Amino acid sequence: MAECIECGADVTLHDDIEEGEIIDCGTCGAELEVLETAPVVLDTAPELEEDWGE
Amino acid sequence: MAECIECGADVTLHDDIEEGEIIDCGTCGAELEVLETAPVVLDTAPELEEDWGE
Amino acid sequence: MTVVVKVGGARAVDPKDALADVSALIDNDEQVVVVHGGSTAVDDTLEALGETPEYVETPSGVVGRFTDERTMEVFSMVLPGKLNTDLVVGLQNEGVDAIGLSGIDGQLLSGSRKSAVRVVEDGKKKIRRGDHSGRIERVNGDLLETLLESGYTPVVTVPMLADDGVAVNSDADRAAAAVAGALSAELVILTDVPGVLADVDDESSVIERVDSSDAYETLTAAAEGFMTRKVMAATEALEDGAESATIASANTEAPISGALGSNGTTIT
Amino acid sequence: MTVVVKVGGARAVDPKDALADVSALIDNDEQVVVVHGGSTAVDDTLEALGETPEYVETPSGVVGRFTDERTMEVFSMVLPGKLNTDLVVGLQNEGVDAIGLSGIDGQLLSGSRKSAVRVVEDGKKKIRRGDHSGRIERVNGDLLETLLESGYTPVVTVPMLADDGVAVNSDADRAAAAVAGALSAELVILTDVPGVLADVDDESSVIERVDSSDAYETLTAAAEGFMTRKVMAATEALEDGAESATIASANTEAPISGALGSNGTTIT
Ligand SMILES: [Zn+2]
Ligand SMILES: [Zn+2]
Repeated sequence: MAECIECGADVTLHDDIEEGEIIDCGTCGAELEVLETAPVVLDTAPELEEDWGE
Repeated sequence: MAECIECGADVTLHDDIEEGEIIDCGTCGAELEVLETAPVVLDTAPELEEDWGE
Repeated sequence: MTVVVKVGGARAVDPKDALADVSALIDNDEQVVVVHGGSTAVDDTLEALGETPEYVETPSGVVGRFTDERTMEVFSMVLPGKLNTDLVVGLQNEGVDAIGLSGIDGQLLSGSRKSAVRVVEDGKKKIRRGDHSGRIERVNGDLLETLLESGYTPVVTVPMLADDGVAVNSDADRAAAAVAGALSAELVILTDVPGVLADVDDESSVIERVDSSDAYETLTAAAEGFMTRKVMAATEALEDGAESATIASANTEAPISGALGSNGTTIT
Repeated sequence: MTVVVKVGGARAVDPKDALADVSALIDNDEQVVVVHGGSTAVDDTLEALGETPEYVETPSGVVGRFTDERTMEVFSMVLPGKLNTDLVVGLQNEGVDAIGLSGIDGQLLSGSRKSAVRVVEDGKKKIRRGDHSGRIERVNGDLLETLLESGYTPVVTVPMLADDGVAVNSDADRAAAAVAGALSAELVILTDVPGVLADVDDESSVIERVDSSDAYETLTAAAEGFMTRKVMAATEALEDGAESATIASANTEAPISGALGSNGTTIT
């Protein structure tokens, strides 16, 4: 369990959560990036433009 | 056995002669390079300046 | 007129005819800038060093290279190192006074860093950080013009210099497009097919001229796979100020002259 | 005045202070050309690729590298590739608009090929062919002057272009000497000792000024080991037209300014 930093709701985490993974908040729909796993630290996932030629 | 290409004398070769090896002619003193080993082909060994900074 | 020619990259493309053609163009008083990539050569060297090239998939399904610090180092070894040296020696032997440059040199190619990328791994969305990748936003055209006016032929490759002061990877077709735009040049992108094909199974179905918005729509509809990227690079070149952009085969006798003539797909 | 500074090579030498000092000199309206080697970095990469660097002994007992085609390829990867990129990025981050060049680019460093070398192996005299080595006989000073006048700082390394049109290895100290001669510059060779020592065990015994033939004899008698080569490179620079040649430590705060001041061994 962790707290959504956007709306404060509890966010359910699966067991094998990984650094860098993006979790959707079930309450407000925000995309949250897992910055650390032990303990879990979440931050709003950055919007990253997808470019065609990299 | 091979023939000195400088003076025509016979040159004695040891058994494990190698390509690139330099043989001195016992008769005229010429330096002979072994170009091939089977059969042996000799040529005058090039003078090569030795440089300090290579 | 200045010609910017993008060579190489794919294993199927031999630059020898292109280099002789650069020499012929220069004898004809054209100014030429050569741009090259070499992603497969980077992978070969990574493997020779016992490392595995890493490719990631983006949320929209595009597969691209993830360039960590070590991969970036190998990029520098292979592109400004081995391939620039090979191409410059090849051109010197054709009588062309070539000079190899990367995007770092004189800040030739610079722009924003993209260090984080969204990927999909095992069905999970993730953020991967530490990518050495960037978007070319500025070209030092003065440097290229100084060299061209002094009689030199620049041979340009990535990396580019990112705004955070780090050498990063960028697409070589787009680098060629940015250079062609900055020099208001004619861009020729050489590849291993004769142009953009109306029917991908018929090599004689090359779309020759694209000079209207209708023709451009036909073109983008026909381009598939890697050709989509070449068409997008050509489009960027024109948007940036290039005179024309041609996608043509490297595997003909005078591939650049041919592309400036009637060969390949020319967009204006 | 133009300053040609030879950096790096040895693992004990960190170029960071030298790069900051290049920036300070340029702010002070000096023109600077950086020349670098990197033989140990080449050996590291050869080993990472699973290959063994080859050294041969000449009849007079000098040990030198034998540079076969593959080793030459690794030279290009490491020197114009990795090390030029690292140094140019480092200088760009110090505010210096650097451009990396090898001796191939614009035929910057050219001269005769030496493909055959006499060696001694297991007591046998042999001729080894296929060495990729050469002697710098010409420097394209116009190219360096064009870049310097346009505000760029050239970063130069080997290979050189041999007269048979092949990229070959050459000693980096001598490359720096040839460049300094061509530009009538002040040459600074940075190394990991404070200069030529009168007593090799006493770091305070630096021979400071060499401006007479007597002093030069004292100098050559005192120089031992790798320092002999540095003194010979310095001598070549002066014979080729350099204003002065200084051998000094890289491991001080402003190593180039210090060498142009009173640090190190200065030969005129
Ligand atoms: Zn929420
Ligand atoms: Zn004889």
